[in-house]
Amino acid sequence: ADLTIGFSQIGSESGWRAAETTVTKQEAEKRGIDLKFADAQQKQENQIKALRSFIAQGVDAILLAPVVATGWDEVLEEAKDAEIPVVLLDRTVDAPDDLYMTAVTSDLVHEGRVAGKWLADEMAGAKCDIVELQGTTGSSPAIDRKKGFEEGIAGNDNLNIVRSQTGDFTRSQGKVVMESFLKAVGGENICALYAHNDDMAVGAIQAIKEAGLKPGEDIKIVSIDSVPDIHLAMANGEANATIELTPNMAGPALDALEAYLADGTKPAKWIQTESKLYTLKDDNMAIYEMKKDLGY
Amino acid sequence: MSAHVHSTFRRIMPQLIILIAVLFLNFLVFPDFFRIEFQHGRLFGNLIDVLNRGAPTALLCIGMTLVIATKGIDLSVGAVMAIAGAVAASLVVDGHSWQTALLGALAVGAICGLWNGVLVAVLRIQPIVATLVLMVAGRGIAQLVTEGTILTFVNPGLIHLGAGTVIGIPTPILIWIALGLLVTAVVRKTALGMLIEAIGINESSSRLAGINSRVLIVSVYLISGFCAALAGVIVAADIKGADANNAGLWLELDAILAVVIGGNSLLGGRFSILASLIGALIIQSVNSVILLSGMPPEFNLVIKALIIIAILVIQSPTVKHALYILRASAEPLPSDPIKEAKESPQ
Amino acid sequence: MASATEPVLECRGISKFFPGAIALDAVDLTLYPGEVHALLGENGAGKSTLIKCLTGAYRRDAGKILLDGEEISPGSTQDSQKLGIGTVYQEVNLLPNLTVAENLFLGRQPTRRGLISQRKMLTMAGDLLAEFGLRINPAEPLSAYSVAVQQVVAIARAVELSGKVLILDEPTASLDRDEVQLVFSVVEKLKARGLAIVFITHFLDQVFEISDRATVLRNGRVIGTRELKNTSQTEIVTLMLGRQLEDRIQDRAPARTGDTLIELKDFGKRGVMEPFDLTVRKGEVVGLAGLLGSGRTETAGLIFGAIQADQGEALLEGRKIGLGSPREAVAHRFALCPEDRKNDGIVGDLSVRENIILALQARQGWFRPLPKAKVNELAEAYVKALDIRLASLDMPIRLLSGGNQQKALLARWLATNPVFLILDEPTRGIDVGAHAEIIALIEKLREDGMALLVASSEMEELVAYSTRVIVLRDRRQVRELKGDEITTSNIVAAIADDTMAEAV
Amino acid sequence: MRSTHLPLLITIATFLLAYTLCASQYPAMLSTRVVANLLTDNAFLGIAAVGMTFVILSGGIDLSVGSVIAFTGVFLAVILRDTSIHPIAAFVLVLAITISFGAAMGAMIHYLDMPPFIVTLAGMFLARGAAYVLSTESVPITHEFYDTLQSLYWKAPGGGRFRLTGMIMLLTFLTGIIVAHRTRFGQNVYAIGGGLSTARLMGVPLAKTTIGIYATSGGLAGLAGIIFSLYTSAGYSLATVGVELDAIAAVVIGGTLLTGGTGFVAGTFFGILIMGLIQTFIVFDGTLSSWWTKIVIGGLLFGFILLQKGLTWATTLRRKPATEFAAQS
Ligand SMILES: Nc1ncnc2c1ncn2[C@@H]1O[C@H](COP(=O)(O)OP(=O)(O)OP(=O)(O)O)[C@@H](O)[C@H]1O
Ligand SMILES: Nc1ncnc2c1ncn2[C@@H]1O[C@H](COP(=O)(O)OP(=O)(O)OP(=O)(O)O)[C@@H](O)[C@H]1O
Ligand SMILES: [Mg+2]
Ligand SMILES: [Mg+2]
Repeated sequence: ADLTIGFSQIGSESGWRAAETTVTKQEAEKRGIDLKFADAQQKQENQIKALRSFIAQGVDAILLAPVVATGWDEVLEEAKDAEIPVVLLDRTVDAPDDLYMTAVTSDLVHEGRVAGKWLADEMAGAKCDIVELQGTTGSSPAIDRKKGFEEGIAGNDNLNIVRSQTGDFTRSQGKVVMESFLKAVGGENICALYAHNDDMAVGAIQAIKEAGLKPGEDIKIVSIDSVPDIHLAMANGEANATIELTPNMAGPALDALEAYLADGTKPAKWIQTESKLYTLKDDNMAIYEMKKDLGY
Repeated sequence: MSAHVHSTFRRIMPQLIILIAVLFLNFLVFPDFFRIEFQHGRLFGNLIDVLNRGAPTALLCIGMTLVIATKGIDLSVGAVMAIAGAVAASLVVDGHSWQTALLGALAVGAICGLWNGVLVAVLRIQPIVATLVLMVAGRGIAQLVTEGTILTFVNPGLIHLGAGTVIGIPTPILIWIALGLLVTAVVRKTALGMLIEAIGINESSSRLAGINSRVLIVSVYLISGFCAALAGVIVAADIKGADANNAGLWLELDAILAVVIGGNSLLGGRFSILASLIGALIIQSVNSVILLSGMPPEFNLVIKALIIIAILVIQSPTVKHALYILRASAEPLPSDPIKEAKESPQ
Repeated sequence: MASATEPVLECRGISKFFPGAIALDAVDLTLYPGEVHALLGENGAGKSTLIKCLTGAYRRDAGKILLDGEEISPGSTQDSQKLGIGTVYQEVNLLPNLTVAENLFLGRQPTRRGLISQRKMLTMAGDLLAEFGLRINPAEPLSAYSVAVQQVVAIARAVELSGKVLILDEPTASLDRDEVQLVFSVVEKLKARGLAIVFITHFLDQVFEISDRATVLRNGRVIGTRELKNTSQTEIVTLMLGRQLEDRIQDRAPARTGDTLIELKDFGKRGVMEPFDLTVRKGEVVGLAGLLGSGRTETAGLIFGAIQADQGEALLEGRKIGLGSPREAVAHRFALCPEDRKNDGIVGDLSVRENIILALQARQGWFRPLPKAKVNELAEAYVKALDIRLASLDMPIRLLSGGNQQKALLARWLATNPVFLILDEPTRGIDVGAHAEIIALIEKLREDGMALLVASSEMEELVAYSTRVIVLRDRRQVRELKGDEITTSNIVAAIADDTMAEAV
Repeated sequence: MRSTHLPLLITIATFLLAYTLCASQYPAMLSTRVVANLLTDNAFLGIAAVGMTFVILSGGIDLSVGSVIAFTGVFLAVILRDTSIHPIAAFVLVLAITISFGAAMGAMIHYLDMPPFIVTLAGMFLARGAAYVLSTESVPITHEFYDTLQSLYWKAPGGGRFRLTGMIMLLTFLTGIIVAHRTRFGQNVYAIGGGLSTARLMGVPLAKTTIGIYATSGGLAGLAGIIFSLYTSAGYSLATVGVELDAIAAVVIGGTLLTGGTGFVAGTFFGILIMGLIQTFIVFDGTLSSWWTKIVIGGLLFGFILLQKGLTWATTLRRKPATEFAAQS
């Protein structure tokens, strides 16, 4: 029989998320699944409403990309009562784990740690003052990626975060905040930039160039997501490293769901996606070409 | 003429004083604040950043001042920025010249303004709701154009509008100053300014005096859409990409705030574009204080809110009146016409 | 009569300053219970300001107010209401969005177990209004009724509020004779009950009809208080103006009417005004007479395009023209001085200067600003010609007194040098002196060859300047009076005749 | 019935019509689940919208509600995490804070003569900023009292759960209706909305009423915040961004004029239901992309405004000659 699956997406606030939506739709189509898509415009209440509507509609399963970790117990319980399996995408929730079937996510803290480790290795003990572009204040990627990075560089006294300010995950704020860093700290005193996502890094690269410095050389740049534009920058030597957050969370999620619905196999509670590190050693131009049509 | 300069100066005096105070605050948190250097072919310094980063708000508040003068409000400017940026980007990505892209974006902005204007002036829908429609839907339209992605482009002509310089001065600065001067000149050297004020104060009377209020109201929304489009192009050009979701997000609130800090009444009537522009610079200077202070970002909003409340309280009619009394206690005029008139219903 | 008793209300040395103007200068006013006290004076003399200082709407700058011998200092109108001072302010100040009953009882609604009892309120409202001869549905929003009805409601509300003092600031300006009589009968009743009543008006006949004493203000000072029994109208006028009002020579230069200027055929709008024909010649003043709601204002609005006609055609000097909007009318050099000056006339926050040139500028177009010198010259000339009292041309027009606003509006339209001038209640709220001047002005404009259409509720006035009078009733033209036929009694008869005809 | 009740009837009719249309396309929309969801999911919005109705009736606007809701949630979560006070005490405390916050804004509006738009805009920044300062992370609430409250629901046949929060919203609306129409405070709100200077001359206590209005709105936003924290068992400083615009839209769709003076609290209730219905319909449809969702919401908003406009127009046209002259500033 045809499967109907509801997908509650946070919104389309970044290129990465748009890509995730595209990929999810593609995956569903590939498998002949009827995907009900609900965009929550970045609001949790809309996601809860969407979930409840899915339940009322009697879908076979629900994919949920939760905007925030807390606050899902009640509605997940309702889904459980209605015997609708829920799979979490790209972020997990703070609810008892019997309320959802599985979570397909990367480990946000791990991503930050990879970035920190990479920088620590790259500097190899040389003194380095780091500036940090945080994500939207209060969002879980911003909190976890900050935490992971700090863990990653812990124990290296040569590495210091000298400034940290939010760039709201956007290119333009990334650029604006980087401009002020360059003035407040002095471009020559900044050795590396860590950005919580690639978009902010792309904006910051422009600010660095406009200040007459060479991004990637004068200031090392490491960021997270692996969106096409950062690979382009890396191909030009203007950025140094990115950690991939795959937009294909739906693939493994739907695999697990299909298996469960077919014969009741329960998947593991956490399907972790790879947080792959890309550096200048990779063929960034090829990656760019491959990714650029994914809807980023 | 000199009387005219004098009265303009008196009008913008409070805003100037506040601007200087906030700039001084910047100086306190960052002593190099006023240093400007010439580096790599461009002026480089925090003061330049304030002028440059203030460009989108400044452009928005030119149109917004006129809209507010007619007793209206335009909540859609942020969304229109996103649409215009998306249109410009998609045009150059499709291989058109930057001139075509700019014109296309401005035309789309003007159309958005026209839509708002018709809703307000012809269908008589209250401005807040009328423009709320485009505020909600506009970002969707922009994403429709970019298909949800950040549409990046490499066209140097277009990029120059946002990130380039002319004789060392960042282009956005020149654009907003030029447009500000142009619009001010147009409304003040012609009768437009007075007629717009008349509509804002009493539309019924103005119409009976033979003023074509509908066309004028549509025009101010059109200008607002145009300004928003220009701001949208600059913002997109600045980051070499159209970010439909985030471009101009909540910037309408900054623009309205700038107009109010500029001492213009939200109830319409008398307006000063110059004062609004200074208002925009004040807001940008406040942002600058936050960035330069190095405080953790969770304090950003509280700091901004407190500074703004302080500014607004100082500017409120009641406090102004009290100051006026203080200042005038030596002079024979015992009360302020503005305050007294507020008490009078007639 | 009342001199033996103690005064209810006493004002001593009240002063109020406005920038550039001393509105009140040590004003004394004494009110005795059971008297109607008229407060008289030219436009801008300070009458309304005195009232507002009394009721706490304005903060006074000096002086004392004694109520029953005790000093009071109302800080807001709420305070004065609590003290038993009920007031009708100069413009109707009621809330159009509330029902009539809610307006009447705002702040004093009858409650039952803490909640407002609508039913009780409606009954009470019905009873109260019946006393004033109004039989309207008090559950309807106030905006459903005409200005006149609203005025009566405002009076009723103030009467209810006035335990001791009732203040009426030009309450009769938009009422016709019957309604005025009703108001007066209520005033008589209250007077018998021992209330003190302050009555402001520019109609001297009404003053003498109802008042016991009168205090005259000029330029913010008390000129004198008189027992009206022993005083003549001339004396009062002389006190007010500081000079004698010359008797106007009644026999006018015979109407030397010129060519037909404007011709309306079958002009009208469904539901607003029945189609009518109207011809106005150059050098002619056509008067519009009728009762309240007879359609005078609508006629004026239709001709000026303020209300869009849905049938008929208009010819200007034989050529067909469109009158779709005021803008078109202004382009054809029409002018309309509207009845509701607060809402349709002044642009409050603009300066007097800008208000005067507004229509001229609108006609010139957006991109041809009038040169500064010309603007000043025009404004100054009209301020002088119409004797507009102001502190400065730069002051916002809303700060002028009511009558002076009216004159400034007249100036606005004269500045456009119109060929056809429509005046709707041109003398409403205008003092006796200015009244005479405006009538003279109308005469002069006519002699200069302008065509005028004047709607007015004052029949004497119509008789004074009209060369032709059209009588309206129920939004229809019913009679036309020419030459010697134009007398007050004929106009009244025309209205009454028709009533009779209808009744048959 | 007053002719002014017409917009209210029209809103109700629109809702019923729209619901019928939706149900004819997706019969599952008739299930008790959908009905219960409409109440539960919109409970916090509805409560905030009651406050917003009073503000808008008085001719003002309150942009701070979304931030106040978020602040309330964070405050509760933090205080329940860090101290051992009982949630009820915490509720009282937070309501006291939000009421004073609203009252302070009202006082600024009245005494400093500042436009509500700007005062509440600053309030919006301040409340959200305060939430950030308390905690940027989302803080879960684990107190068992919350579990007790959440377990209070009536499960209707068909699976719909009618929860306590939905009932609180209904109760708030009822109280709101009574306060608006049957108390002096309510009448004074309408009076201020009808014309500030006129209301002043008629002796309406402006200071008391204005402060009361914004305190009400602040308090109801606080209550909405409590409901929201029950709804999500957490406090999150980024929650409910832009809810003020949803509330304003609901009030407007409910037939209240933004210029103040005319409208009904009951209308807002149906405004909320209509907005909820739109969202439910979009989810049931499930084919709209992110951007079409926005465009459709905007379009429907426009449709409702136009409908309302058309109806008002049709009704005023009937009595135009009467209203034209009485129009007051
Ligand atoms: N708020 C104000 N600011 C400055 N001047 C004012 C203000 N209010 C009134 N005035 C001036 O005070 C004077 C007295 O005005 P007021 O309204 O009391 O006159 P009035 O006697 O009621 O005249 P009218 O018969 O025309 O109504 C006028 O010269 C007017 O211009
Ligand atoms: N039958 C009616 N019921 C209620 N209001 C009416 C009625 N007829 C007329 N009115 C109102 O009376 C007011 C005056 O009407 P209109 O302007 O046509 O008369 P007018 O002769 O110009 O009177 P005015 O002396 O007030 O200028 C208007 O507000 C009109 O709507
Ligand atoms: Mg007066
Ligand atoms: Mg009339």
